[in-house]
Amino acid sequence: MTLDTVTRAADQPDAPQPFAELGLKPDEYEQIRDILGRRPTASELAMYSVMWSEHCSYKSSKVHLRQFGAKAPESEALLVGIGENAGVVDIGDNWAVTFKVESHNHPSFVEPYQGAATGIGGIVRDIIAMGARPLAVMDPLRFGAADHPDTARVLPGVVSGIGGYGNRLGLPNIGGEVVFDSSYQGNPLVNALCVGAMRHEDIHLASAKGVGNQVILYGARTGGDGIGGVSVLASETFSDTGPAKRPSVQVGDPFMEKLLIECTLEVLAAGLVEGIQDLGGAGISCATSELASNGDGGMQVWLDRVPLRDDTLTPEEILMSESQERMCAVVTPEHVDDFLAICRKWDVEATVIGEVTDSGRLTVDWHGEQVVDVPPRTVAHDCPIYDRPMVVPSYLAALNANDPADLARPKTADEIASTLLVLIATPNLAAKYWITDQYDRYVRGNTVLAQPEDSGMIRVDEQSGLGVAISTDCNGRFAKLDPYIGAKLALAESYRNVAVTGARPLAVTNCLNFGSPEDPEVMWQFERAVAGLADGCLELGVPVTGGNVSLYNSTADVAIHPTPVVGVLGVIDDVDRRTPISWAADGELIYVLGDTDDEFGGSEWAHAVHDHLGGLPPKVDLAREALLADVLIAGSRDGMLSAAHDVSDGGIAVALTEMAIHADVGARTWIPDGIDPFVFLFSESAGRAIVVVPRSEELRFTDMCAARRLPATRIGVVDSGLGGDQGKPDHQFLQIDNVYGESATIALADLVAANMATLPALFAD
Amino acid sequence: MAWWDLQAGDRRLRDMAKIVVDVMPKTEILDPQGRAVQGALARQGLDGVHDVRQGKRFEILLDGDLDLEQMEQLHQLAEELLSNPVIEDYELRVVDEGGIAS
Amino acid sequence: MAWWDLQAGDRRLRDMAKIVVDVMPKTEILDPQGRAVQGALARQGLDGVHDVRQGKRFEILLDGDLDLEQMEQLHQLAEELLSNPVIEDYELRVVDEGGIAS
Amino acid sequence: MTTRIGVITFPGSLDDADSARAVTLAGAEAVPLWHGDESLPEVDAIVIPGGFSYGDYLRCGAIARFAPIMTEVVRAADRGLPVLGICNGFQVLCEAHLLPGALAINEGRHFVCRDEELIVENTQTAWTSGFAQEQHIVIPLKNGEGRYVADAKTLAELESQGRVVVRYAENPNGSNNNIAGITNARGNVVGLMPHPEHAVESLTGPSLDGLTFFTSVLADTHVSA
Ligand SMILES: Nc1ncnc2c1ncn2[C@@H]1O[C@H](COP(=O)(O)OP(=O)(O)O)[C@@H](O)[C@H]1O
Ligand SMILES: [Mg+2]
Repeated sequence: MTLDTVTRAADQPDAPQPFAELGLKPDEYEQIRDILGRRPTASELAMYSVMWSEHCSYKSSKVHLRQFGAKAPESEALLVGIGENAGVVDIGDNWAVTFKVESHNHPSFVEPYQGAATGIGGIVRDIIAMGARPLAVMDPLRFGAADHPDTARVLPGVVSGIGGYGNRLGLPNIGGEVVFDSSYQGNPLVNALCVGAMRHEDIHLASAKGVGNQVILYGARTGGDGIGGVSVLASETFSDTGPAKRPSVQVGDPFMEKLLIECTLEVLAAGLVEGIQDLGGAGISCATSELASNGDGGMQVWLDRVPLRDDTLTPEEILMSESQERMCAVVTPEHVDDFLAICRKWDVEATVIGEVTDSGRLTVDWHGEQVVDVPPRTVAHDCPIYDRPMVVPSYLAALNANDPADLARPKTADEIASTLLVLIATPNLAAKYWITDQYDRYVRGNTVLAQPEDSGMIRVDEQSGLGVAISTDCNGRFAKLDPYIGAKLALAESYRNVAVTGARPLAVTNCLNFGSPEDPEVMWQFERAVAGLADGCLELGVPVTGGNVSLYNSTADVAIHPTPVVGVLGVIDDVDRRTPISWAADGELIYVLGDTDDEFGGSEWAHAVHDHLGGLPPKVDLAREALLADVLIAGSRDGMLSAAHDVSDGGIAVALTEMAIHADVGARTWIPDGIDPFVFLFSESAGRAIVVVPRSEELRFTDMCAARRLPATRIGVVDSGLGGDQGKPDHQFLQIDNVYGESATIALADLVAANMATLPALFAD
Repeated sequence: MAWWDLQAGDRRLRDMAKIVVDVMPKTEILDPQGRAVQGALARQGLDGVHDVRQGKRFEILLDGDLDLEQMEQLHQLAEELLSNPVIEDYELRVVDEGGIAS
Repeated sequence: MAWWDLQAGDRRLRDMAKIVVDVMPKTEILDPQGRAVQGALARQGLDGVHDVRQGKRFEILLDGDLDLEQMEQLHQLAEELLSNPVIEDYELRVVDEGGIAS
Repeated sequence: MTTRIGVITFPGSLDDADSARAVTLAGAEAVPLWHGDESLPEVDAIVIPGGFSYGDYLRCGAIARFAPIMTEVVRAADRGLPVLGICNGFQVLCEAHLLPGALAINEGRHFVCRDEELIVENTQTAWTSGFAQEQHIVIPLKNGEGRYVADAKTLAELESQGRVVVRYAENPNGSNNNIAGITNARGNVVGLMPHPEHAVESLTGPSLDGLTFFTSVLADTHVSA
């Protein structure tokens, strides 16, 4: 086959090109011809097609994502904002942290193990590319019905892929989510978060500045796997027979990535790097065009120098390949030798493939012939932007009208007890140890909190104890009922989960998982969710620092629940004062903070007991969330709290049960007068947490709540002596008094058994 | 003692079929395991190692004689369960005896 | 295109040797992977599965023709590096062509 | 003079920084050792940390065993230098034949990370002299190939010579005789699957029990001599 050079493209303007197969629309193809003033070469077409894919260009979401910038709260903490590989926030003492969450949904459905593994690999490289040492990972996951056969295929593969990659990288897994809902049946969501830290002066950006500087590609060789994989795969809907483009899957090499981490940190520390970029979706096309576009604007690349795993690859394939574990650095000529020497030390292959120029063009040669000559901005940043039609979903009115108030509720203490036993064992609320035990949470020795805590917490500075806490949350059912409120509720829950540990929420990342943007109802959901999140962040004063959009999560016209996963990062000046989830000692007092209303729309109770989804989600009051957070943080700082746990799925009953289970100590609790026991125990009103206060601190704490006008209601006392057999774990009880005139008393052992049995029964083989 | 060590005269052996399924990574797919072995072999002084690929080997022992239907079923399971056609190829064969485990 | 796809007449292929090393868990050692596969095969409706063992397969491609010394070296590496004699047995053979990857 | 304890880093080692931290907390000086080194600096003991040396794609420890520095480690161990192999380090020691047996894939096939209760059965080794006989300790376990296997003769020998150093209170992975860690005949080389270096601070570990491994070696005659 003749090489399609720039000259040839000019000479043969009418040669037919397979733009449609590459996912480009006719008008997009015309736009490329307009930009270039001629038809693109095969290589140029390859670059534009991957870079203009939905996954890489955000062409359907950009118009809405601008809200994050437009509504951004003032924040001094934000050192690097949206648009870079990951946002960077100042946490004090000259420390900066960077964190981001990304989706690997489509690849994980095709090949659960490798899809999830390479998802971890990709997000970790984003963090390294900022100049940070990766510190920990998290994995928000969503699957179809727990008992569906395909979930038994996907979940174990995803989990071992995340563990297999993360464990081999030596990054502790400090949290995540596991949610089951049949809306994710054909579209499991595999999101991955990484957090890293660096000194302020070590922050690096993806830009190619300085004419004459060298562009070095280092890491794994480029192969033919995953050509156009992530970008194309994530930019179209799966048909019901399965994904159309099956072979676009890559295999990860976590060992190579571990070497990349150490090697990259060493070249950065040695001051050898001017600009740096990871290779993810769209591979070399993305890295070179973004580096050039962000820098002095010109770059010459000699593509035939790229080390290949398969020497039959064409230039187009090399440009599009999404082979994993590669990075690209811009290095001054005098530093090249030192850079290569450090790579050799780590056994990492490194090759100079290009040079920064002042041509304003990205030019690529293949064995002496020019195959690409484009303005880099047009590839990397100036993609077409769509303001797609939106319409209020036709299902919405009926869904909102289907009020859960009509569902049969438990009416006696016995029924309350059995409802709790059912809820604590549902796949969504059951213990996740079958999953989390497959993840290393200890490595690096700085994990202060991990599962089953509300947030993961990592010590950043071993001397001072400065640390960060992170939580990711989203209730897709709430978002289905009202995407605007649902997004705010996701933010509220994540914010609260950070605050209960004693950390001050500082910044937000997100992963917006939705159906097809070509469906106006989905587009409406998307816009509403973005608006809710942007408004919420403004109200709470926490900026969005970055995120990821995953569209086309629908199978045969069935879209997933809108799932805007929100990650909140908080800072704590001394991790030693973290507030854990489990209470410590007999006699400690149990308080619920916040108000409980009759709110069951989208609740776990309605879902698990009645298979019901309808009505409205709980109200959200972000001023109240901020107040609650202030109290939780002050309580931690002043040593007034021995434990705290946010109240969300399953309500107060489930929160209390989790605290008792993790402490292995029972409690005597009661329903306050004036509220229906069922509502009090199972409603999912937002803005609430349970705190445990040592008796010596009670007055000080309740005074603080009163002064700040935060409702605080005493509802119990930690008591290992119920039933008389003090101290024996197998003789502990959770007792709830004042339940329809009776007491509901459940052996802790029964709750533990119910909570532990579910996941192993479903997935252990 | 394993079944395949049984004397040829053993009754049980007569009614058993042994199937070997080899599953190898597709050539276009990265094979980090093979690469690691290749490096190790070279470091151990083996010259001229051009390529190494590492895959899986399954030895399946079935009761009774194989019929065509079972063979089809086995092929299907080899493709869907033992391998992942997205990244691996398999080869299935019925062997008379042996097997390497001892 | 991988080396094993090359036409029989290809020059490169003529000067290469392909060695297959199969490594299987010793029969007296519990093989949890084989056991899991056995369970899965049975659940998929395969009848009469008597035993399954899962091991590793290495396909090594060496430049040039094999001599005796190299064969000895290969055996030693198979025993010391590719397998662990405490828990595994290996079998090494030189094959003419083929290999299953395509 | 402070005791100097070498901590080896292979490509793919993960808990090397943690082992160094444990050494420091125990009051010794951690000396970084590199897999490619062909000689050992002056050290009083050596820790081979956890991780996935060279990726461990083939079999855990199989490739690390041939690293240049291992020749020196084997020589030093034969001379009586205390050597502790943790997790991947234990696997490397078995592959290098400094300890008998092998570590196979967990019976449950999955990676397992959890706090494990162990019983200390040999307090005569360089690394366990600070424990009481039969002391129950809790330290994290995290591995995918941690099932200790050896033939009947080796097991009998280990048992009769009291060379089982730590045993699981409850077997997590199908290890023969519930073995979590063993020693060589001389008692200077110890390997165990659980991670003492992750139980050295109350903030980050389930207990402080792990620290005793590192303080024990400071009192070892070879080290203090
Ligand atoms: N996929 C996962 N990976 C790691 N940790 C997880 C995962 N799923 C859940 N967890 C952890 O298990 C605990 C319970 O999860 P969950 O009930 O979803 O918490 P919450 O209600 O606070 O959001 C948390 O500590 C969470 O971080
Ligand atoms: Mg929570």
